[in-house]
Amino acid sequence: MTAQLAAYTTSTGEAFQFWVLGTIAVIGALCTVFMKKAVHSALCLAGTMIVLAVFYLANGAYFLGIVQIVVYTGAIMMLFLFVVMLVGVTAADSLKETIKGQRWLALLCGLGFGTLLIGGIGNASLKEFNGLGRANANGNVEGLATLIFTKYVFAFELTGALLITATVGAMVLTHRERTERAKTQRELAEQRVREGKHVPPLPAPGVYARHNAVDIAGLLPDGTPSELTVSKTLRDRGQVRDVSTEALSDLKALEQRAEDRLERSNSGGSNSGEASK
Amino acid sequence: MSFPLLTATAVLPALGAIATAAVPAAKRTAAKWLALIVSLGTLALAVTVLMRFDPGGARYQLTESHAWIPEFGVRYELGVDGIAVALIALTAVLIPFIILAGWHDADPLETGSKRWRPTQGFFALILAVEAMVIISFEATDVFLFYIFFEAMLIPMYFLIGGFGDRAHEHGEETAATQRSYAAVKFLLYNLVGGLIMLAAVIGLYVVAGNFSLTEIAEARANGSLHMATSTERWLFLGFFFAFAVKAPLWPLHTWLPNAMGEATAPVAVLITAVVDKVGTFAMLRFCLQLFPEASKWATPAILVLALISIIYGALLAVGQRDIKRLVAYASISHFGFIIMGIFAMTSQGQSGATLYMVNHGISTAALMLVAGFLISRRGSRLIADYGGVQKVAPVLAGTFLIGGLATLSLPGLAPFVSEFLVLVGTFSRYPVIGIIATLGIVLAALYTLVLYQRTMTGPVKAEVAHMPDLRVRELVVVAPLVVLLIFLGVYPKPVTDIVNPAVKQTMSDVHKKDPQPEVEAAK
Amino acid sequence: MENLIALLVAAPLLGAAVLLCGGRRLDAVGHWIGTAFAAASFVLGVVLFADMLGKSPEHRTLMQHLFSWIPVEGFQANVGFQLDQLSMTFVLLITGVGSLIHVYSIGYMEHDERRRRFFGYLNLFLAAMLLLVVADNYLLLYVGWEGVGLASYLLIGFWQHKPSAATAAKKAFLVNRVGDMGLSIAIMLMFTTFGTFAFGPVLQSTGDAGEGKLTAIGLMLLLAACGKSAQVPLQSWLGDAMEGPTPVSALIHAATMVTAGVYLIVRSGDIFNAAPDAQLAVTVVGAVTLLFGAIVGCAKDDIKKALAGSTMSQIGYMVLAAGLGPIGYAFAIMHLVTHGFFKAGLFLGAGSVMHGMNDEVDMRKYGGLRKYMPITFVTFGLGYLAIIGFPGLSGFFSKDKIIEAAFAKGGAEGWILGGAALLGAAITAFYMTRVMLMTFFGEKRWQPDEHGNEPHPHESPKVMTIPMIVLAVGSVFAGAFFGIGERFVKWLEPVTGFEHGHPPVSALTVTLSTVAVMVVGVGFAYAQYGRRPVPVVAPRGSLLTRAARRDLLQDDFNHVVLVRGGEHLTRSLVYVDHTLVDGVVNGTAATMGGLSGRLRKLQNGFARSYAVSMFGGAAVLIAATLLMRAV
Amino acid sequence: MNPVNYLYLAALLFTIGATGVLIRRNAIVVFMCVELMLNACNLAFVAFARMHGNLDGQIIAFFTMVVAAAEVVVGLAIIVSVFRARHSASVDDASLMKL
Repeated sequence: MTAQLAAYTTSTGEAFQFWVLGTIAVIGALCTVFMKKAVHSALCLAGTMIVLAVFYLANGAYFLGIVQIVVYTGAIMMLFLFVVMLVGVTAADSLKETIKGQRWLALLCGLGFGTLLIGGIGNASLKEFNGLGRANANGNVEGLATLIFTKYVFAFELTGALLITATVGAMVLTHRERTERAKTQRELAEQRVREGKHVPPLPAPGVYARHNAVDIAGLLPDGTPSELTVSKTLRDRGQVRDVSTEALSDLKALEQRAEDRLERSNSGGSNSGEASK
Repeated sequence: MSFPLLTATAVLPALGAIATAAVPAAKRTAAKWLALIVSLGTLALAVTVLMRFDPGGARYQLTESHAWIPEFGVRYELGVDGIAVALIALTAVLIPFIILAGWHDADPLETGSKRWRPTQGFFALILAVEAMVIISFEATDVFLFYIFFEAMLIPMYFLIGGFGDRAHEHGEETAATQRSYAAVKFLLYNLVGGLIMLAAVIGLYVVAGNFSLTEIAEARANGSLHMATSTERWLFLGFFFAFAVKAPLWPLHTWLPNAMGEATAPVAVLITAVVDKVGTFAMLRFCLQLFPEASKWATPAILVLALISIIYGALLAVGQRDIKRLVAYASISHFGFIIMGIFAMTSQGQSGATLYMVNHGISTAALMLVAGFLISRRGSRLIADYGGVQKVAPVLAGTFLIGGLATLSLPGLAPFVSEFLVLVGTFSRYPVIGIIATLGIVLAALYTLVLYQRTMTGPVKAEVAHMPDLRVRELVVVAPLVVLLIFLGVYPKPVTDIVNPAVKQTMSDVHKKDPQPEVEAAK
Repeated sequence: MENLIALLVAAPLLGAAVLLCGGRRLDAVGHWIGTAFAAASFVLGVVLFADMLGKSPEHRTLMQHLFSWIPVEGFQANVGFQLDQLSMTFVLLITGVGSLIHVYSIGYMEHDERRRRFFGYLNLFLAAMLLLVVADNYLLLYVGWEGVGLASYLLIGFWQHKPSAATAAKKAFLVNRVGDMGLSIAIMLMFTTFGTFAFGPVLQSTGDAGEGKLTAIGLMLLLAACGKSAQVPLQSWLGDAMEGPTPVSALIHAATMVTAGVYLIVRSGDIFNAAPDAQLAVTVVGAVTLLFGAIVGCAKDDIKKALAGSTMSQIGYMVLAAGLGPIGYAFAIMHLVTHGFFKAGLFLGAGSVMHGMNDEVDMRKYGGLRKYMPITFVTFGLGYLAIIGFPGLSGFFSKDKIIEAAFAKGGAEGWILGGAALLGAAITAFYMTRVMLMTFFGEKRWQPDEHGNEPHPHESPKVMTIPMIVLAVGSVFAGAFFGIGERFVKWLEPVTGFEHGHPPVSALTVTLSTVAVMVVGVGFAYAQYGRRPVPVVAPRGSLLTRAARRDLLQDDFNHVVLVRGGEHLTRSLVYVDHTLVDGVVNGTAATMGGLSGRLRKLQNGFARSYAVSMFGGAAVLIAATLLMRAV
Repeated sequence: MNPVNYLYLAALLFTIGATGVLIRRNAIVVFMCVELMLNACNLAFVAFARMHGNLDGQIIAFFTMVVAAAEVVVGLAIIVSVFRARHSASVDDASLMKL
């Protein structure tokens, strides 16, 4: 009777867990798609994956739940983060669409696909849930192991080969053979001279002593900021702080203050003078 | 299990093609000799087939049958009747001459030319074509036939597009453009035909449940396989379309002048004398046997088209300024005769058509190869660039004249026999068409003699004044063809004896009897 | 004995093969080889003739079956020979005159570097012509028929470095092909009517076939005869054919080949006998041509072309006679034989004149040659007397009989045909006298040519004059030999049949009027050309003269209608093929190209766009699956 | 609650992932979205395993994970090398197929 029941419904606890964590998972997924920065996307995805791990556990897939956390959230997502760091922030991060009609088509297709998929599931007769009680009787890991090493042994061996190949492939793809000697500092300097641009080192960021932070562009004599002074990554991220106006107003304030002080001294002087007069 | 002679006949040139292609580039001459020897070996095998074939025996002989794709009932089935034997022999006879005539056609050009010409490839491709043509003649499985019917296009495409005449009157750039245009046109025309045929082949499978020509034909004959009239007609049209493109029948002919004009003369011979024959052969073997009722239904229309081909091709040949295109249009006219003979549905017509296939192969080969020798000497295909060659190179002119006379069906040369049989066969059933077709012989005389007059006679032009006469190699090519033309013109009995029983069979397939002479009918 | 027939044909054929394939090393002896083979053939002919004479008239036919040529279901063509009196006559004429002309050519072609080839062609011609006359069925006859056409083509165009010769050769072959078309249709008709085309079965079963069919066959045979024998409307090639060397004109275009049409009609006599309409057409063609040729002959200044016109006219007589049925067949052949002698003699004479006159052919530049070349003058003169029908010479006997037979046709037809023939005789006398007077009489009119070479007329060598003498003897005595006692008629009767014609007036009256019109014709010619000097430059002449000079405008008609029209037709067809037939295909290709150009824009190279289409496709697939399940 | 809801959730996540693939230009994010889709499938497999009462679904999910891991490794390697060559991780920049 209970088994029967378990087939159709779940415990209230699980229902509660589903609705709460399910919401989080969907939000996480949406954030993955719509977050501007790749790091944020990665973090949101990691969150969704952890939620999914919990769902696996709830569905009796204990081994998979743990693997999900260890392999996916632990290994794969970290790999993503490394690559994000390696690649840095690029203009590709922008959510602005460049292909005409792409976004609308994508949303339309997504909507249609989703509707159809959900409609399809709704239509299917998925009433009977047998539950994993019997299958997990000897323990989930043991059950899986039995299957993997008997029925799916060939597939399993193949995945081994696949992983090895993937590893080797990744190495081949990312490894860059140096075919020529690296240029020395001197040679680089000479090249710069030959090309005739930026003979001296790139100008330093920062304006005056007050703002020497790397994200603040140096100002040209007319007061406009020079992009050259800020690193490319910051520029792509749009994290350059333009202080030209601020600096000008600061300057003005400084002059004002100096004047004030001078005036004060003047006026003080005059005052005193007056006073003395 | 006896020795698979038919397979061997097709496999030998195929292996030869591979071997020739594998010869290292430096040993160009060795590749040529290899190709020649292989083609002669194939000829020997074909002669064996001819010997082993018993004209009075079963319809299909030397048969071989193995399962190939059992899921679809596709079998590797070979067998030859008299018509196929004659055409296999023709192919095997012509290929050595084609190879020998094209001995220097694929040599690397002088330094400074950008064109790359792989010599081995040229000969390997010719052998590949030979293998495919031979197996097309042998296949009695519709699917097997279809595969090689289509596969032939690949080597032909490269032969047309890759190897043009050494010199061209419009310069190398234009020549390359025109060549690739011709090759693509050839490919597209034949592919379209082939695809429509593929649809019909599948349709046939759906209706009949297997691909075996013999089984289907037998089932058709004894009534166990019924086809709706419209189904039969559609399937017939599907098959016929492909064959009419290949043959080629007006108005599907325009690829032939381009292809023959741009290809070297030996390749042009390969196209018109060998490859195109598969089209007319297939009409006789597949259209008539598989769809006898539809064939009879379509006969009037086809005869009219064939008649148009005859007259139209001849008239256009008269108007050509290019030697090779002229021969191409003449071939269109001759193919009109062949198709007319097939669909006249008389013994004389069909025997004549089969004989015509053989004779046309030989006569066109003679004319075209000599024309090729002529063109290679002067570097131009334009008729106007020649004049007075007879005075300078009498043997070349003489053989050219004999080739021309064969083309205009002079009695005493082989094509006359076949042309007359076709005309008689057509006339006895369709007098008006027969009489109009007879006009073709006048037009044939016109274009041939105009060609001869403009190129060979008259004052000697300065450019041809030092033209050498035929060389030994060229003479070796032409002389046997001329001898064959005369021999088969005087004594065609060896061929007709082989062909007659097969034609009799075909006539009974379509349930047609020859019309009775009036005098006997009156009695 | 039968086996000799094949040898008869084979000998010259072998000669041709040897000479044409032999190459340069035979150059020195080629002409002797050619002549030897021709002579061998003649000897064989004589042997066969002697044998034939030894048998009774009904059993003189020899048959030889060689081999089965085209054996096809329901269609049996054999290579077989039939030698009867008719064929025998031709064999002797062909080999006899042929051998003489071979001998003559040895001298005539002496300075031609391609003499060996010339003899090869002559041998080829002999073989084809012999095949034509000894074949036992129409298809084999057709082989010979086209074979002589080929030989004629090769020989007319022998000096093919001259464009005019090459063109004339082509024209001859083409016009002949039109006639050949007639013959092939006739054979096809025979096949559908009788199921065979061997002489024996066809000619014996004419009674079983309908008259319509027979008339059709007859008309087609007539078309063939018109082509080969240069009868109106296919006569235009013969004049141009004179471009060939003169021995060729003598042998092929006067004595033998052009008479093949007459042979064909006489051979097919049974068919014509059963088809009176076809017979009438034959007589009409003959009568028209005999006048046409005669008129043309009057106007030509080229000696060979004048003789060609005469040939046309004389063959017109033969065709006319052949069209009269059994009353005329024998006379047609008799005139053919005598004509063979005197016309060949005339041509050889003309050749001899040209030989001595630096190949000048314009009679207006001759004059007074009788002093310079007496033998030629005498032989030519005898030929001349023979052709105009001077009493006692051969032409008199044969032509008179034909005129008689024409009158004997009876009714209005008889009067018209007879009248035409009589008128023809008068004109013949006129133009031949003209030729004679312009060439051999009067003052010398030749001048140095542009290179300053003045002709030095001289008699030809013996090798040329002897054949001329032999032929002249033939022209004098053949007629009398054949005609007296109806020897020739009796000889041919078993083959062609014979009926005595009954002219509405007595035979003597006809003969006398023939002689009378001949005298009138000669008188006219003398008045015009003998009594006053002949101008070197041709006067403008009357409208008829000018038209006759241009072959009565028939060539112009051909040129405008057939040549020009044909050129326009082929050119426009080339255009149509290029733009329309090819255009439809190329247009389809262009449309497809344009369409795919549009479709190509969808392939923008952005992976995400492709992903959208994949995703959309997946959605559509799901929708389709659901729909299928729902249905 | 009916466990079918897991399937709905899986469908939803899958669709979101797919839409993300189409919308984002950064190849790394596109990859993440692909991972999201794979995970959604895994959830469905696990739910199906529960439904049918056997472990085959879980096995498939397990294999998916393995394959996904391999794919990520190779894919990221490709992204890195493309980035090195073209200094861009935008999928739109790799449009050489465009005519």
